[in-house]
Amino acid sequence: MTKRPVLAVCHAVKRFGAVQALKGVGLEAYAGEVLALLGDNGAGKSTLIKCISGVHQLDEGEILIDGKPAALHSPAAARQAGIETVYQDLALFDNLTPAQNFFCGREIAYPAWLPRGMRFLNKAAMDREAAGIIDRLKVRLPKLDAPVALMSGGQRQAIAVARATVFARKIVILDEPTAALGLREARKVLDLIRQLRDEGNALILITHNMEHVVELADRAVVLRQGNKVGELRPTRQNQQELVSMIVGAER
Amino acid sequence: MTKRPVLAVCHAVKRFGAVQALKGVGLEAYAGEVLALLGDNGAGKSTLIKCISGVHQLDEGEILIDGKPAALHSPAAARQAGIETVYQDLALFDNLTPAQNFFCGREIAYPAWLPRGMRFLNKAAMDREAAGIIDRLKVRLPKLDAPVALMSGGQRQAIAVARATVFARKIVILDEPTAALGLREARKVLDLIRQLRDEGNALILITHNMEHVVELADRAVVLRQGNKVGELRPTRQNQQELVSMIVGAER
Amino acid sequence: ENIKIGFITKFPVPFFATMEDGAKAYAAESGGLDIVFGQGASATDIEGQIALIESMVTQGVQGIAITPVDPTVATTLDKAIAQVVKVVLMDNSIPDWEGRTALATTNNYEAGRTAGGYLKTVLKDGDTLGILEGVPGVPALDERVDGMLAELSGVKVEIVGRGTTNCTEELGINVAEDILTANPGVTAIYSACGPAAAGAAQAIKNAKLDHHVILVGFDFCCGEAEAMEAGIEDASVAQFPFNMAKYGVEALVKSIKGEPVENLIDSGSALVTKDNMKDFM
Amino acid sequence: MTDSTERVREAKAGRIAALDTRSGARSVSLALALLGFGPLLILIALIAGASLLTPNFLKLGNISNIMAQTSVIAIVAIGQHLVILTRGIDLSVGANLALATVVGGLVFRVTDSTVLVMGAMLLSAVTVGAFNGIGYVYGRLPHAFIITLATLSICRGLALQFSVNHTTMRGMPDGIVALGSSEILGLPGSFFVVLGVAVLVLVMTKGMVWGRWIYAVGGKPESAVQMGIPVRPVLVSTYVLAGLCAGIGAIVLSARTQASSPLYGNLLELDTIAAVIIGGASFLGGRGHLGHALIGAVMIGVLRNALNLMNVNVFFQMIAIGAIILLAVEADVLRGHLEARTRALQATGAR
Amino acid sequence: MTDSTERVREAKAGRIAALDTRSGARSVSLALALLGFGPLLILIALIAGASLLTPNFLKLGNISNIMAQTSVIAIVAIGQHLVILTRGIDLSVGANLALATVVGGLVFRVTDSTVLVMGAMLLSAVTVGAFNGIGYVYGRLPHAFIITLATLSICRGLALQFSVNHTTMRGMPDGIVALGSSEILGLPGSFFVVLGVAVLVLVMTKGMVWGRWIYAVGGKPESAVQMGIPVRPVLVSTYVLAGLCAGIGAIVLSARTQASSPLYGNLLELDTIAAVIIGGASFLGGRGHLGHALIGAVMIGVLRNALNLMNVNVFFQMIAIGAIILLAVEADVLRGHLEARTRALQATGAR
Ligand SMILES: Nc1ncnc2c1ncn2[C@@H]1O[C@H](COP(=O)(O)OP(=O)(O)OP(=O)(O)O)[C@@H](O)[C@H]1O
Ligand SMILES: Nc1ncnc2c1ncn2[C@@H]1O[C@H](COP(=O)(O)OP(=O)(O)OP(=O)(O)O)[C@@H](O)[C@H]1O
Ligand SMILES: [Mg+2]
Ligand SMILES: [Mg+2]
Repeated sequence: MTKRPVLAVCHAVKRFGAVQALKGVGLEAYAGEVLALLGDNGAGKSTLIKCISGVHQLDEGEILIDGKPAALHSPAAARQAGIETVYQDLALFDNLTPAQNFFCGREIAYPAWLPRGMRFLNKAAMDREAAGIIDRLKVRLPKLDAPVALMSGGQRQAIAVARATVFARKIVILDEPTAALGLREARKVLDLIRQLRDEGNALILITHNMEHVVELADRAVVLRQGNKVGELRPTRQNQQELVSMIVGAER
Repeated sequence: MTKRPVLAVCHAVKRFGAVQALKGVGLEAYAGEVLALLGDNGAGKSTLIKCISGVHQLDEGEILIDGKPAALHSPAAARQAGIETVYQDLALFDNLTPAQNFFCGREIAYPAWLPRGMRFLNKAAMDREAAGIIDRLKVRLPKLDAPVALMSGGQRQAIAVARATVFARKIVILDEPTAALGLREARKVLDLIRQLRDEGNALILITHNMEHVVELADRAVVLRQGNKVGELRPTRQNQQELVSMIVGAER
Repeated sequence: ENIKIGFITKFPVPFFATMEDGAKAYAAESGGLDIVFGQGASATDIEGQIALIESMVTQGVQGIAITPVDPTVATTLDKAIAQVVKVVLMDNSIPDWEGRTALATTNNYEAGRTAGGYLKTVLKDGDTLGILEGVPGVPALDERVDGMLAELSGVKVEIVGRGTTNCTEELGINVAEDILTANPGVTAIYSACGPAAAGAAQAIKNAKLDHHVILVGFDFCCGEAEAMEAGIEDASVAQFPFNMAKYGVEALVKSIKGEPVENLIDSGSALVTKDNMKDFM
Repeated sequence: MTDSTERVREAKAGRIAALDTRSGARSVSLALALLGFGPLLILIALIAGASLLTPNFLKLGNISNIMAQTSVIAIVAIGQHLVILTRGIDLSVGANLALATVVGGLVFRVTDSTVLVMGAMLLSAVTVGAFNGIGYVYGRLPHAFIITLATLSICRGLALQFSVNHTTMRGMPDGIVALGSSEILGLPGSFFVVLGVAVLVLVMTKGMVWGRWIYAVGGKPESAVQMGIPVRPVLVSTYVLAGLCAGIGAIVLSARTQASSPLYGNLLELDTIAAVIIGGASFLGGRGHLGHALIGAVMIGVLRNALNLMNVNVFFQMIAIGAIILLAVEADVLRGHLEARTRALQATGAR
Repeated sequence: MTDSTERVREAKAGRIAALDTRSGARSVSLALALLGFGPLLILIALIAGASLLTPNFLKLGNISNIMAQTSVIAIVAIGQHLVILTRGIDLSVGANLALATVVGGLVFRVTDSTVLVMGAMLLSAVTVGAFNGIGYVYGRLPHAFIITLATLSICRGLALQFSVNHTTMRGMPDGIVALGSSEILGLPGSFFVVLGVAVLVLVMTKGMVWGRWIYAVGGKPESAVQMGIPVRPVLVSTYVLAGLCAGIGAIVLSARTQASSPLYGNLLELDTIAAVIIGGASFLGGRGHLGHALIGAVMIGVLRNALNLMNVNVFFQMIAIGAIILLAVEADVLRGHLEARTRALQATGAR
């Protein structure tokens, strides 16, 4: 832990009206590591990562990237800062095809000297790349030119995960990326996470699957009702400890 | 297997334009049993159960309930016939509260002699019952009177599962009911499934979680690309066989 | 071979229906005349009337008699004239446009003065007047107000309210009510169109001011007769649409035949009061 | 980062908050109560402005005028509200109303029975509503916009075609005339008609199963199908009720004018939609309060009345109406934000 | 239930299908190609009907008339299409167009420079569009309906206020007059303006990043925010372009009439929205083709022209326009279903 964290969140507080979703949470993510973010339903995991990815703004607290306070006023700013996110609700465009979804907001287009919106789409390049990526994830899609509204739950999730991993530069956040995936597809995503880690990215993984946590995570942070209740290095041995941390002493 | 199946599907074929999602699938479900419906992403699981629950109509084939051909022209008809479903997309109303979601389409209302739509809502009774059900599932909801749009992924799923289980009468279909649930909540749902089974319901469970299958399912049917590729009684021993059936011989 | 002409009016109200009757009557009298009728949808349906003119030309008419809804149609009429189609205007003119063969009209400004003349006889210095305007931007309707005000200029009358009614009864009643509320002692109300006058009569009746407010309308249509019968409306200005159409079509046919016609034909207007109203019904 | 340090910190924050908001707390809840009034607050501001600017505004006679002038928009807006709740739109309400008055007027030529004339008006309006609903739903049209635009055109055409001389027909049976001139407690009879319809619809939407279904269908039609809600009948019913409201509006307008006309209700569709949207409903369905829609209708009425009273010139009236409606909606948006802010503040203070 | 038995069964089914659809297969693909024409098919049917019923319909002069009559609706519908793609609506287009012509007319009183007059018209229209967009987006209004309704009222008021004598002003600079009377290959100049605008917008929406963003914002605004798309500028840009289209429409209309009037563009908002919706777009955003919207505009134009040529009386025209538009949309719905059916049939045959 002598390395400097790529991402540090300090005393994050977030309120929605009278509901306090985060009550002062802190965490650090390091390059080349997978950080698991755990907690019961409604613990505040998604809220926390939405604050990091610029969807919500913190009411109190601070987010540091590479040690410097970062102003993540919008998802665009967060993406600019190198934060790539797979949202729990997938954030897909139902009316667009998988390839169009992939590159939405980051189209391959030319000429470079024009402002971004004015550039011309290079559709062939995007279709080609998209096909390659989908192939790598071993997802079977019925048709590549149909809107994603018609795809199965798992197909949709695979598309969302693939999109984020392609553009990974520094920090990748995955909010329950394997929830709807089949066995093989889930395995592929785990492989991908490993690969992204090895490429030097800092990963934050939200999941309810303890197997995956033990297999992949270098550290785990546990939230409960908006509070951070623990942090440890998950192993087969302390898996039970982790579970009771998540679930809480009561019950 | 001398019992008569509560639900039987014969040679189910379903096409979406040029995509053939089901290519002649058959299955049977028995009272007091849990049937696992397995398969990769896009295998056709959700399509099959949507045909059973009246959302889609089969292009070919037949559905029998209690041995008699059933005309499931609409979800309303299927519900009438005793089929209760948790959809993969949850089918929640984002603008309604949890209690309103629970009873939507089956409101507690009086007086009984009026046509259904004209009856007066018994809001107190519905709120009371809803609170009880949510309590039983051990889900923490921030506020009971907020619309579900604002709830976390797991909270939403818990509401959808709770809704279906309350009204179970004969056949309960659950499409990946624990995908977004935390450890404790998932366990509660498994308990609930067991309880529904013991009450004499026929259950169809779609899941990608092999642990749950082995733990709960009396039989498992495996789909691959719209075909039924196998059926067996899952145990710890044949778990590997099941997995390779799902994933396919290739690879 | 019959002469074929087009006859285009503004929008569906009895006034223009009466004009169509006049045209039909002329055709029946004179014989050898086919008339193709057309009508716009509303008081502001400029594009609709342009399309009508164009399709008349497509159908090969030799002349068009038209009540132009707006000066704008002049350009399209020019195109028609270029295809040797004669044009006679009815009801209102197109200012600064030289293309017409003739204009058959009530002089709205003069008719407005007729109304003003009546008001002059019943109003005195210090009295107040509310005005219900027609459709904003339609010159013929504006002239009715301008003419009335010009004739009234000698008397020091205060204008206490001016509202637009789009020539509808609904807005007529609303605006009149509001004028009566803001100025409970208002002496007189003048309406530039018939339906709005009928609405004003209703408002006056509802306010139980039947014999306190002088109401002067225009057109003598759409319920004004009943209001006058009941003693709520005091005067109105009637036009003669039947004659207007007859004179217009007559001039058009003459000019198609190559005969000379008068450029301006006044079909007249008249003051209607309870005494002479029977003559106008 | 243990629980105890956390608690100490919180306690401190709480004490400080308590110190400097002890008296503030009360004003916060007061502000909240005020802001919670919603669009009514904006309406009150509008009325206050109007009565400052023109002395006659608050006279009883004028208030009664406003009520009579607004009642048609308000009643028809109630129906429009139901349709918009289900993601629909009804452009035909104005023409439907006109046709209903014409039908009523024609029946009056034959009989002067109040019941028969009223019945004919309602029947005509409901038939048009049913045509809209059934055509939209069972014709599987992508949106109600087209069919209601078509019926707008058709109704207006029929009304013009069938009214005697294609124009206003005077006269209504005594019962209807009486409604127009009736006053109870100094308020016009039409006010009580609005009140009655509003209460009825409120009970139906908030208290009855059918109302819950309307919200469900508007919130997510696919889910409504999956939950076995009779989506198609529910949709049709909203158009039928929108038609019924147009019919009641027709009666109220005929009572006021003692006449029927094919030109009535011009642009009423825009006024009613504006009222509903000013009231905070959304074209995406499932959101909106009936009360707010009524407030929206009254806002439009108050505005027109006040401008007339102030003798503002016609052109400037158009500009002012546009600008003030815009300001009113924007003010309500800001009010909503302020309310959320204040609520969070209160929650923090209470902690 | 092994793979091999499956295959045998499939082969059998295939052979049977092949036997009785050998010749059928070709007619199926023909039907599919025909149905794939989409709304164009309905338009062609409409034109065929019109030319059978009235001999003058297909004359070159008349076709040129239709083009000129339709061009304004078509151009403004292009802008409306963009706005509706993002779930919005622009009710102000007609009043905006009127105000632009009046501004142009006023500038013409001062100078007869074609460039300056055109520039003034476009500037006025774009300013109104920008006001709509910025007000809606940065005023955080719930829907564009209210603000564009407000600008409708404001623009109409301003146009009436500022036009000389509150009415039509005749005269336009030579360049604009020339556009109105120009003909190329027997077709009116305005047709080529429509063509130009359509091609440009088509390239922008289908070929440029910005167009992709429009579809994304319309499809799911929340996702668009999350994906870092500049949602607000995109939204504003659609209103600005809708304004620009209204401005171009103003030039074309002024060229045709050689005048400017505060009354122009009455109910143009309904015509253009109808065109867009007839073209298959949805108020829920993200769906719709520009080409179809243009077809919708032409449908409306053809219908009005044909009814005029047939000398149908106004009342009946209203009824007929409503009924035929409804039938056209319903026919397209049925066509769509038939296409899906046929496609499935073809897939089965091909298997
Ligand atoms: N309405 C539809 N239109 C077109 N294609 C569809 C439609 N619904 C499903 N499909 C296609 O049918 C196939 C089967 O989908 P289905 O949703 O049944 O898969 P699934 O087994 O439930 O997968 P998952 O585990 O990912 O949920 C997929 O290829 C999907 O894209
Ligand atoms: N926009 C919002 N408005 C109001 N409350 C919200 C909002 N978003 C989240 N919440 C509430 O904040 C709490 C934390 O939600 P969050 O989505 O962060 O949970 P989570 O840990 O991601 O749960 P899950 O595992 O179920 O996804 C929940 O109680 C939720 O209802
Ligand atoms: Mg979450
Ligand atoms: Mg599925």
